[in-house]
Amino acid sequence: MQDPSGEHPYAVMDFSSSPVNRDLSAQDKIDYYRSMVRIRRFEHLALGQYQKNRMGGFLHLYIGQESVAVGTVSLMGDHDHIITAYRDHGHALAVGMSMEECMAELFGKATGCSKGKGGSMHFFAPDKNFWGGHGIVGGQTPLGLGLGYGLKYKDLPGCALCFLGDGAINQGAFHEALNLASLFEIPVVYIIENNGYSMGTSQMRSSAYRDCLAQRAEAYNMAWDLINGEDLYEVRAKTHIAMERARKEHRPSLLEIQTYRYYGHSVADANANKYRTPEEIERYKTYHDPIRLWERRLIEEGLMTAEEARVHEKEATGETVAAIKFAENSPAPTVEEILQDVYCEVDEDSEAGNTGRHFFND
Amino acid sequence: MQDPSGEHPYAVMDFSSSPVNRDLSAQDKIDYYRSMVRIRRFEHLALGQYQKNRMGGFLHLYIGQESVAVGTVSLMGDHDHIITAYRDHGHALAVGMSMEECMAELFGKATGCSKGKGGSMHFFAPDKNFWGGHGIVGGQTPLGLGLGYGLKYKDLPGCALCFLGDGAINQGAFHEALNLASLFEIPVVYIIENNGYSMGTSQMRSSAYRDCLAQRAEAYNMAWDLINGEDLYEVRAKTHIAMERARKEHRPSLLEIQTYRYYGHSVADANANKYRTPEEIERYKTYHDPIRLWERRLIEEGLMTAEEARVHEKEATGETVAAIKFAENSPAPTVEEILQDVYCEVDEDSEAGNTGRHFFND
Amino acid sequence: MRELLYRHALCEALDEELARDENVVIMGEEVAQYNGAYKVTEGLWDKWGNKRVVDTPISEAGFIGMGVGASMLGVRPVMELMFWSFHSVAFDQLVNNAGCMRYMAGGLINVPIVVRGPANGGTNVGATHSHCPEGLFAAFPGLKVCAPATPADAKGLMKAAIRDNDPVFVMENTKLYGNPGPVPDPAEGEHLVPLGRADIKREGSDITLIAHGRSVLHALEAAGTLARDHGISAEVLDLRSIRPLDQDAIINSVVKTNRAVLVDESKPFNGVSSQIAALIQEHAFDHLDAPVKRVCSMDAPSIYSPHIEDEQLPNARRVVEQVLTIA
Amino acid sequence: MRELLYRHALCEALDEELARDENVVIMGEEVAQYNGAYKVTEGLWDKWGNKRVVDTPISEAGFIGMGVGASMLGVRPVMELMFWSFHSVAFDQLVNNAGCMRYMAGGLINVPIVVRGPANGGTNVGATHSHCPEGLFAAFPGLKVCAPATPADAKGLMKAAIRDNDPVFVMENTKLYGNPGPVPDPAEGEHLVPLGRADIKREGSDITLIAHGRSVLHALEAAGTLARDHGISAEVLDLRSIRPLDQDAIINSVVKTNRAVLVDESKPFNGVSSQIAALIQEHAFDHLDAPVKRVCSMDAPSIYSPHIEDEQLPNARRVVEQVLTIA
Ligand SMILES: Cc1ncc(C[n+]2csc(CCOP(=O)(O)OP(=O)(O)O)c2C)c(N)n1
Ligand SMILES: Cc1ncc(C[n+]2csc(CCOP(=O)(O)OP(=O)(O)O)c2C)c(N)n1
Ligand SMILES: [Mg+2]
Ligand SMILES: [Mg+2]
Repeated sequence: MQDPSGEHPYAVMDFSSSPVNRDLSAQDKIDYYRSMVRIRRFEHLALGQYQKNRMGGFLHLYIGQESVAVGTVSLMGDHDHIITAYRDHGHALAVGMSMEECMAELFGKATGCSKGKGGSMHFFAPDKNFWGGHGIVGGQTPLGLGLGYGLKYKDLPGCALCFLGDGAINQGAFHEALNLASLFEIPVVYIIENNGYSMGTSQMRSSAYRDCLAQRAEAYNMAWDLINGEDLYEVRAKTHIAMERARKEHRPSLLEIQTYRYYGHSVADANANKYRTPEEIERYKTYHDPIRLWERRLIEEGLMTAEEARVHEKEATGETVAAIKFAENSPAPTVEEILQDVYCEVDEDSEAGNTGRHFFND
Repeated sequence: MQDPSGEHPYAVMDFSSSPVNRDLSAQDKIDYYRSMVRIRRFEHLALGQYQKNRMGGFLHLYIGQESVAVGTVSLMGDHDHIITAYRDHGHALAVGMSMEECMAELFGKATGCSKGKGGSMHFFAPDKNFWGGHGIVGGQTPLGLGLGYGLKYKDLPGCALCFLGDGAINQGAFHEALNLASLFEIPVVYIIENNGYSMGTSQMRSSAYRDCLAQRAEAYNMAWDLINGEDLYEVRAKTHIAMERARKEHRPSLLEIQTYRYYGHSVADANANKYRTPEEIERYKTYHDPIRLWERRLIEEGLMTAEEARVHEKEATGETVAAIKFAENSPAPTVEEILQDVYCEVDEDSEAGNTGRHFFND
Repeated sequence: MRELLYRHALCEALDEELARDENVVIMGEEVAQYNGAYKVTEGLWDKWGNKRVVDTPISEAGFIGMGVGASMLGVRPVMELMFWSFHSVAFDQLVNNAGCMRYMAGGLINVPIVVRGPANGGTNVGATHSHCPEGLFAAFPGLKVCAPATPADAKGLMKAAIRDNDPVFVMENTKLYGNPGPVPDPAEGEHLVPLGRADIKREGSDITLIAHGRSVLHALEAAGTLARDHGISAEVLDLRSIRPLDQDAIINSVVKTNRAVLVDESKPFNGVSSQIAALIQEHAFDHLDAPVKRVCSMDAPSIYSPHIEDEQLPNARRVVEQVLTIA
Repeated sequence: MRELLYRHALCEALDEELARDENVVIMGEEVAQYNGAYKVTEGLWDKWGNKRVVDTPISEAGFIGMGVGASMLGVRPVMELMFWSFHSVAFDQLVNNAGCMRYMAGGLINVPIVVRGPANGGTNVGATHSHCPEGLFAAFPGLKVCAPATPADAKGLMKAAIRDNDPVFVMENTKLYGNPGPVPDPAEGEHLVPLGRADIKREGSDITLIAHGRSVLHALEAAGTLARDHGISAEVLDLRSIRPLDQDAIINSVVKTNRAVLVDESKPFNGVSSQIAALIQEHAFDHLDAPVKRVCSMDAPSIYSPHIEDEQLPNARRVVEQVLTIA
């Protein structure tokens, strides 16, 4: 089913037989499907809860972009690390965080992954090599570099994946990070999730570039690639190459994965249908939805039936409903807890944590 | 007299008949010579004064780079503006600031261009379209953009020249400025004065790039050029093209002018002969000195004799000696003056300047 | 008097100044076509077009530095930080280029810019988005800082800020944007509130509550409770402007009441109220019957949880409690 | 005891910690091959090589953020800002990524980094290079800040900072680097000075002078003059650490002397001494016989002129003058 507008800017190749895809088991492929579906259901239902005022602040939905997190995270081994911006639910679930801890975090509960202290933009799971969830646009890009630096320093055979948006590329910190990555030969893969917009500003209105955003890597003598995000095979195939380059040669890359978000910038985005046409959104949903395309692929490959797909969806819904219940029933943080998790030494009740006044409340 | 090492990375072409050089009068060409010689003498003698403790802080000498300031500034018209970093004496003298006000500033005297408040790194002459003199590496690059923005906003037919060092290109603010310049079509010409080192760090150790630093402009779809700074004709010819592009088409450029500094990073640089070999410095002085090369050129063109050149040098020395005397005899700022020039409204004794407490001294 | 929302009062100020001076230009992320993330600039792009209302990329250091540079040539940029919290990525441009350049040039230059946007916690957006940097910037001589609490002050201070020939940082508040309040009609003349003049928002005789921004509302609410439940007459002094500071108004009030509680959404270490407390004890030492007390945000990065964030911030209950310890 | 220069005491601390913990890595501009702009890291690259002592490009946000990221994986970076003034281009990485990340992650992460470098005026390098940001950073819960005045404290605090599991910002001073002072011999055991403990540098009974960094030397000089010329016995309390703060030591001393003058190179609005003054008036109100007075830098961007810059800064004469107004 080809997009009749033909607007999609890149050619569609078949990456199913790429080295990293060739030997995937049926179960692997179905797991990717489930993983994407879980993200989408989680977010759809989270949106409903947001609208019922069960959470505060921002809710930046990842719906439409699921193949990016799932495809890239599926390539991670024990020594690979990941960090992203505030649109982080997809990455969190993809690395294996539970829906409970994620939903509870959205609800601002003490059982949340960040104890209700971080919220939607600040999911963390260091035990799963997931280092957040960061709200300052571009601010995480030197941190991602640092993860790669740490790996290399400790002689570990992994790499860091650092995600950012198309609007984030114009932050100074990112430029500094790219130069350092290339100069110091850091095993980091920067991944621009290009959904075409930074809030209400289109890529064209925010960035000067030649052919595509990732091409900026050339300025730093760095490898780059452009990826069609609607195809999980392609995401895996090309990201894998960059990760191997990082792991084996300590050479960084800049990838641009073209994708789309169906909802507004955040739920509070009142203009989501103004700066882009309803037709544009519909076209993506109809012709480029990564989950639907993957579903069709698996059906074509004879690995899954449409009925089985519905079952997976239902399971994801059930899991999310249970997570909502869990979040509802969890306790909120207490006032005392506001002052915890500020200083490690204080929390650990160490000598350093007990010397001098650390807090200045009245 | 060709550098026998052949290390110079660019071909030497003859730019004397370029459109902007073709019609230069003998007087123009001699003026450039005088201008370069004045800078060099000023700085040589300033160095002597620094060593006698007549001034404080840093003294970043421009010696070796004179053709850059003189060549580019010679192209400035009434509506063109200029801003640079802390190595700013050359630009200051080139735009027509007096040696007196410059030397007095170095001496920290109230008669200095900045009343002794700015020092070596902060020369300013807004009446000559010279906007400093800036100490934070890269910090001036968004300001230069703003000068271009202001020109375009006010529909004035000029451009902004914004200088920075080869080490400064790795600051985030510069990256943001380049993207904005290209995106907003700002009449600004960024000029990297590439003297090969940022303090003790060579270009190779601080920057990742493909062929040269200016090529980074491609990332922003911006025009760029590489210029042999030892040749004043080439500096003028190529910078002129970029300035015209800015003035007439509102398109920015990034130029890289290859040059060399003979002294340390600042006078306090104890390692100036460690991170580069004495041979390297000697080679530049012998084969690439922009003043000597220009002198030879003018002699070859029959416009000046060696004796006349010596006269110009002598005049420059005399002028500098007089400036030193002026600086010596000038008064230092008073304690009261410390609190002036903080707020415009206070200095102007306006109503706003008299409402509320502005200063919090005991 | 007609009522306006705080955000509309700000918008009216911008609109009037755009009309008055062709050098005024509004810039920032999403301020034009999107009408502003918090709708402060709503309608201005439609009315004034691309030249006067400019969308920027996410490059705070770049566009704020650009504004500073343009201001040297006479342009008067009014730049929005979508959150004042994003000062962190533009700090050098704000404190060095805006704050120090005039000085380093011996007064040859002035930088007539305004930087504006919301600076507050309380909206459950977490630590990086909830900074209150008014005290931080007021610490830099060369900068001016104000923080209006009401629609009328918001309009009047914004207009004064735009006309000021020095850099002025206007700290708005997302929790106030939707608040209504009386604002003088433009038909009755220009409404300007000078920087450096505090405002007694409620007269009282037993204690002075000193606040700025949204904390003024907490102070007023507390003053009501104190009068009603405790027979304590609290004066509420709204600083409005942090630098220049109306020190006379502060000292006069404390000399009258002999007691002060400072209400300040800053974190307590070097919040605005640290400086005010230091000033009061210095200049009204003999008039103080009790130590100056402070109600600040609890001293941790700002928590997300909507269940508890309001407890981290100053509120009327906490103000009353502090007052009762000394009155 | 053997004498070391302040800079060599720092270098010894770095060297010992490099030896103790293979995760310690020194990084910054010119720290390796150049031996440091102020020679604090002299010899370390020769001894420890490329892996442990790393030159960076001029990208403060980039390399400090890199250090923060690496610290999450157990590396312990000690990062030099050639001047602390350059915090302005790395502010987001310093206050949000170093300062808030642990909190936003609900305590799952800690950031054991040290950022160090000189933070002072007095060297005629102008406004942008002469910031004293210790009060500015101490305002952020999550960060720790110290400012040693002597070689022994410099070594001891640096070692404590490196071993601390939270981000610690060490504020050194170019005017102190060349000062000699006794430093315990490593042969006699580890020399550590805990953060959060002030030090009485001179005992006294009539007034307390509270200072940190180089201001301690001005306070000591003033105390000498006061004793000699005015018969006033001044106690000099060196804070050493700004956050955590040894509040007990401050209050105890003021309770004893009933008077305090704070000496602080910060600019006066929200300098460290603003917070100390606020604390003293709150916690020692009944013990104060006079207002707490402050001696800060004159409230303007830092002037260049070597003829006059020292007059902008605190000095012993100004301290004596302030003391005489209240003692
Ligand atoms: C430094 C900074 N500036 C502005 C913002 C406000 N903001 C948050 S997200 C966003 C748009 C980012 O767009 P993009 O990078 O494309 O990511 P996307 O939202 O599309 O995932 C903006 C302007 C911020 N959080 N941080
Ligand atoms: C943000 C910042 N970081 C570091 C410094 C210290 N510093 C001053 S000049 C300089 C080297 C700059 O080199 P380059 O840009 O090549 O200019 P050049 O000195 O060669 O003219 C450094 C590291 C500074 N002034 N500002
Ligand atoms: Mg986007
Ligand atoms: Mg250089």
